Amino acid sequence: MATLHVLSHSPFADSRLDSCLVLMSVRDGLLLSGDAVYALQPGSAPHAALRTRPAGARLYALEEDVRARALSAGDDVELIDYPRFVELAGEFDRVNSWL
Amino acid sequence: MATLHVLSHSPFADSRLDSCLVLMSVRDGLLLSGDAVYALQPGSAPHAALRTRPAGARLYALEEDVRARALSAGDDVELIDYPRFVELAGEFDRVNSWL
Amino acid sequence: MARSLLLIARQAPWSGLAAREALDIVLAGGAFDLPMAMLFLDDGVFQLAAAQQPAAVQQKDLTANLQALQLFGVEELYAAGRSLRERGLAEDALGLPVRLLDDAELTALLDRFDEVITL
Amino acid sequence: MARSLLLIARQAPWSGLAAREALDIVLAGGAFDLPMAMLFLDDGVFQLAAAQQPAAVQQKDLTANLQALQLFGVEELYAAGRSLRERGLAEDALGLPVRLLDDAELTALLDRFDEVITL
Amino acid sequence: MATMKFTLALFSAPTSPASRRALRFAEAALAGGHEIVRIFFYQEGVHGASANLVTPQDEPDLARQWQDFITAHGLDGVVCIAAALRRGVLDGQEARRYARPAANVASGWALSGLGQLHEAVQQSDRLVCFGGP
Amino acid sequence: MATMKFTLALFSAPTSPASRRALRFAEAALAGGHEIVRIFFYQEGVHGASANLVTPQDEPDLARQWQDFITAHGLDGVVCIAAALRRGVLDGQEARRYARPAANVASGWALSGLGQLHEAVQQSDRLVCFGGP
Repeated sequence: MATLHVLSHSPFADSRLDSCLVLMSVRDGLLLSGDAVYALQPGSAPHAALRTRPAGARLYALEEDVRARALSAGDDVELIDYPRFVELAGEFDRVNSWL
Repeated sequence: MATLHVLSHSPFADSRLDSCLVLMSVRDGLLLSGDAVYALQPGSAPHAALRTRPAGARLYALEEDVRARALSAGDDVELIDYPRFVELAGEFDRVNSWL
Repeated sequence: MARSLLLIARQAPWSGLAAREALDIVLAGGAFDLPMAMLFLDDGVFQLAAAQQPAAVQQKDLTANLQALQLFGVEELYAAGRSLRERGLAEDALGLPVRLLDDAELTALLDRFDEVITL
Repeated sequence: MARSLLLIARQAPWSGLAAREALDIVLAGGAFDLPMAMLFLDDGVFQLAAAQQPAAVQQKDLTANLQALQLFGVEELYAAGRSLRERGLAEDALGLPVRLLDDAELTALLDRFDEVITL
Repeated sequence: MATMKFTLALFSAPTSPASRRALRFAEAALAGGHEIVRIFFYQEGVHGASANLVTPQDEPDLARQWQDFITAHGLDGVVCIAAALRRGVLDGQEARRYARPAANVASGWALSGLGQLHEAVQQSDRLVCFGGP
Repeated sequence: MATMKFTLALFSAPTSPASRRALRFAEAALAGGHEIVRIFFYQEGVHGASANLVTPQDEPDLARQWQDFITAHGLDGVVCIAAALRRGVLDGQEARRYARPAANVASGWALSGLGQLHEAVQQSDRLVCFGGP
């Protein structure tokens, strides 16, 4: 596995998700946290954009942020807690937070 | 005249310009300041978006911000200084800064 | 006659103090019986979603403050239909009664107020 | 062997401290002879434009610090071709020599570094 | 243009170009013969009232410029107290009330509530807000 | 997973959810038996070292939680001195040096340079940055 990309900005207000998708490789992962979980909103442009990520690239979302916003995640999203976040930070070669 | 809209965020990183153009009326004005002056960059999507503003709506840009960024403005843009900014704030009925 | 103020709330609810502090402006104006209204635009419409659980991220529920608006005499609450549609939010998924406006109505709304603050 | 760091600069140059403070990370690493590189992405490419006059807004010229990178041993400077094109910036309008990368090269670049900071 | 009464509101920290634009606007307004009813500092703008900011000598010190400007013209500079407390900007009274070691508000500023913004707007012809980058 | 050495860097103020996420990550890292080489506070993150932040009683006090966490685990909490000065976060030494009335850095924190970030990264397996909203 290569890079775990971490987003926290709303994909509706901000261009980070688009740029992240350009940089991602098939071995990368994408973790949605904070307002970035709004990308899970069905029927929206960011939700469609998420599906353009390289085949094989995994998708994670911080469970507490999804719950806080009354969203739900599809089968292709692994909902994680902080212990799992720590684990992923070790499993991937590097963590790239889009600050 | 109605509302003077003031933008200062980069239109490449941010959705404020798009939303502002939706809200603008023919009697409104749009003042680009700070990074919002990057919308004057020819050949870019924000530059094309500026031209979709309602016919009659005036376009202003803070001259110092244009100069700092080595940009140039077309004939349809009035470059202004702070005294003129103050004057416009009085000429329009209200000032709507997109904070 | 008192000068009227429209607050345009563009911020998602749980990303820091922005949404709360915007709302506080309106609540403070309501306490003075000033003519105030709120328009939820862009990510601001996420403030209206039902069944949110901010306790999951240790935040206080903004919804209680939003519902207090009417008690403070702030009865004009609007949302941009365009912003809801872009975000896949249905009108019946909202937890607060607001009037949806189309683009032309948004433009007209601004013209009715003496001042606007967009946050 | 020293761990290498790629700094991805996404911020326009004159909108506060962000661009300067990102660059300071690289300059500090260069001072320790650490393997460092910079990628200018999104609005970060505006940092590279020639003939800027930040004195017009009373800011110090970042360009001098950018040009100091090579003195500090930071010789790998890249920019995303996509970001330049989106912003209507031509390669010959740049004031600093950088290597332009296409999308596939961007992905490959990240994989070469131990750590990444994107600001 | 007839003489106008302005209320200014600043939402960004003094490290932001928005703070400088607000100050230049305020200077131009007074120079043009207009009146500034009040300048209200909210959100990150409250950092402008801190006496602790240390700006490198070759850069404009916006916090100091704001203080000098407000003092020189006897203006009403009000900092939102709720926003200031959350961000660690305290005057002597608040520092004592909350048992904090350090009052860091510069002289010339008053901490008060959001009502001061509304009151000023009611006495003004225009509210002009500055914020963002 | 093998035991990892983490360097954490925080770029947002304690009023931002990013600050809370960084703290929860740090807690989970220690609970998982990993090591935290250093926590580096940069940009708006420097406000986390201020002893002056006053958070309403019914909300989590992140600045206090950070201080308690760092003290309880004997961690190395470093605040970038250049970023702190510009934002008005001063310890006793800097307050004296620049003749400011108030030192507002809480105990447990060290003001130092960006070299401390690089040094920590060199001793770690992973750098994890937290920032934004």
